[in-house]
Amino acid sequence: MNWNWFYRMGSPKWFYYTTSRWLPWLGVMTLCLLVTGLVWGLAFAPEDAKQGNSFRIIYLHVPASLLALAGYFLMAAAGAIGLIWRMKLSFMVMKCAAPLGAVLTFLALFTGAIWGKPTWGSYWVWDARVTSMLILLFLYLGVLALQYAFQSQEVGNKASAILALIGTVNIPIIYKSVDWWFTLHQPSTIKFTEAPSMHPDMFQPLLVMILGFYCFYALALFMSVRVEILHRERKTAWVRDLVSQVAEERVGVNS
Amino acid sequence: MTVKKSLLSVKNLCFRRDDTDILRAICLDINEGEVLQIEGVNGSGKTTLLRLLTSALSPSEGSIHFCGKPLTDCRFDYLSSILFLGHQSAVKMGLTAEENLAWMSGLMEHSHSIACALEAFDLKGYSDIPCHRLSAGQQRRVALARLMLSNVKIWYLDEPFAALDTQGCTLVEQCMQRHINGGGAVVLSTHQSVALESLRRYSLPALNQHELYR
Amino acid sequence: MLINRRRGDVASPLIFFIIAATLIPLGVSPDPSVLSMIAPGIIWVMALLATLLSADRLFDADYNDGSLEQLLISSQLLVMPVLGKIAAHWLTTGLPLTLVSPLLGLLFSLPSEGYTAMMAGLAIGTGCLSLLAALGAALTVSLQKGGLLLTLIVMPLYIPVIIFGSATAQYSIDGLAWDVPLAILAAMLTIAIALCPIAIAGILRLTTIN
Amino acid sequence: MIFQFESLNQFVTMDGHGIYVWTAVIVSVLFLAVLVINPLLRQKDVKVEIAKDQLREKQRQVSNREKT
Repeated sequence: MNWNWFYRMGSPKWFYYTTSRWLPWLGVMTLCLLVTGLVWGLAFAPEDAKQGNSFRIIYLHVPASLLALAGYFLMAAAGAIGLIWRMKLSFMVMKCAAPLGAVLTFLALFTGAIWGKPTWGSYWVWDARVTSMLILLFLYLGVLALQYAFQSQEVGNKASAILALIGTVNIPIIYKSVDWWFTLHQPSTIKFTEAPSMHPDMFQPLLVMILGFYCFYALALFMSVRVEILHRERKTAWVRDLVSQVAEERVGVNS
Repeated sequence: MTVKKSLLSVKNLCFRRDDTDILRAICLDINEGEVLQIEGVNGSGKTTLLRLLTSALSPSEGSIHFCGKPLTDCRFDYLSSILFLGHQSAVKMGLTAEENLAWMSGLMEHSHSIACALEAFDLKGYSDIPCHRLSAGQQRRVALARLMLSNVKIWYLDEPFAALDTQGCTLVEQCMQRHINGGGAVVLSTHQSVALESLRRYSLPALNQHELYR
Repeated sequence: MLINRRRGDVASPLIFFIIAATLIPLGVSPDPSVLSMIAPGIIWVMALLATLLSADRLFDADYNDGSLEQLLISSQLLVMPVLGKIAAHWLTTGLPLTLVSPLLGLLFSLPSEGYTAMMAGLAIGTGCLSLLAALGAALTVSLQKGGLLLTLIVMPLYIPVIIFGSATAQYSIDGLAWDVPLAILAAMLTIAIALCPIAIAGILRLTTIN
Repeated sequence: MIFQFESLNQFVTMDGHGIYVWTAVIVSVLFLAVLVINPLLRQKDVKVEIAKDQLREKQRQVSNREKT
């Protein structure tokens, strides 16, 4: 089997130049999807029978939580690849995915809390899902803090990659135990499980929003990885050339 | 003079940390019955080199062969035939000198008795005192008394003369002499000049000075 | 082989455990009915904090005097001394906590059905806590201010243990089958014993030197 | 597909749920925007920094040459 593509993918230079071609498209796509989904969801999707208009927060809450979780697995996978194949790029991806995921997790919690007020009557409910999300935030913060605690970039990368992997092993356990804990403490008077089937008119904009969030995630991740690449590869020839080109262009414009 | 048997051969060893070269293209041989002194200014990577040689760190490039075999294939054999003494002497403050030696040589096989070793290093009366009550030099002596107890092939000593008086230094030199006479090898990093026969020197170049200061 | 003499260290988590638990009635309410309701949870949270408090010293002394470095290059597997260290940690924190817990149960007017289950749960659960704490301690060993970071890292991993641990006691008080959560705790301990030392050995190789 | 509200005013208030929905929307959009704008700004900073480094190096080379 030909593994060339795999190693080429690990080259920061290749990544930088390829993504610079993709970025504009990705940006436009993200913007279109998010605007469409948001307008559709906020204005055109039918009102929920029970929850009224407050259910419209779902169009932000669900994609954010989905990506927060997916982002953690991506981060852990990138860390594992970095540890196994010693690929510098995947460590950079991991490093950039951590704050991104943490912000998304926070957003999911925040929108969830706001949604909870009109629906459940309080901003915070110790619901299994909410609690798991909070723990996910802690896991993200742990990885982030460990990353920056070491003086050596390399050690920080590897240590936080290991932590991310340990977290991945633990996520299902944590989720299951929290779920179990919740059923223990809440005799099933209220059920927070979502309606089994959503009306297609409601679901379609949600799908658009989820797609939009995925694109957004890719966009934001690529952008911060590119910065990281420039920063870490500053001594290589291609970055020097790139920067001096930019500098010359600017001088040319000024004169 | 007979040809000395090579114990360890190092080829083109490089070590990088965060894309900065710490060590570049190190080639050296360690032979039986020989003392290799590693020299270099502060920050030239002496300790790092010793850590690479003791396989505590893995090199970014290059290879280390022990008795002709690559280190990765004979890690266990190699590790059981070396001794490393670092800046920190690994002396447990809560334990007495005697207990410390027993613990440390428990990692290896016995040759002399512990009392003998302590006597040789002038620590006879202190053997049952917790080490935190000993002076820095005495603690160092406890660590070095390990040398008397070991019968491994290669010694790696990182700044063995630090905190020792002249008498202590002579003792260590005697130890080393006995060791190489018995067919062992010593690798040490120090700034002091060592009066030993069959001493070779290896100087580490100072790398990236301007980068360090930037 | 590797258990050190640190006499003072045994006492301090224990004293912390008791004192901190004493603060709860002062802060919440001295009402026995309230206290007995929250007793299992409080005792477990205190046990967790006590293990965490002592955890950052787990590899610290060895790191500072260089013996960790010696262990790295010894011909033995690193896993064994690591396991020994963790066992020592459990013997000096988990076990005393378990033994003292009935006293706290008394203070919190824990219903009498709960004692056996609570002690069994604590004995097994603190083992898990020690293993996980060692994981965090290994990651933060070379950092000066590792203590706080250690808490942040280890806390989320503790959650399943604390849930099932306090559930064990709660179940027995409620007259339910408390062997179920206890079995889950034991399962977690088995998995942790199998995996954690290997992971810790790997982490120590990375963090000790570099 | 029809617009669900009778007037723009109603769209804003959303039967009393407006405040929740709109804070959620605004905060989310704000955060997402920050996530995109932050790397853009940093990219510029990093490039300027690297350019400065290069300039410094050039100057040092020049001064070294003058010395010799």
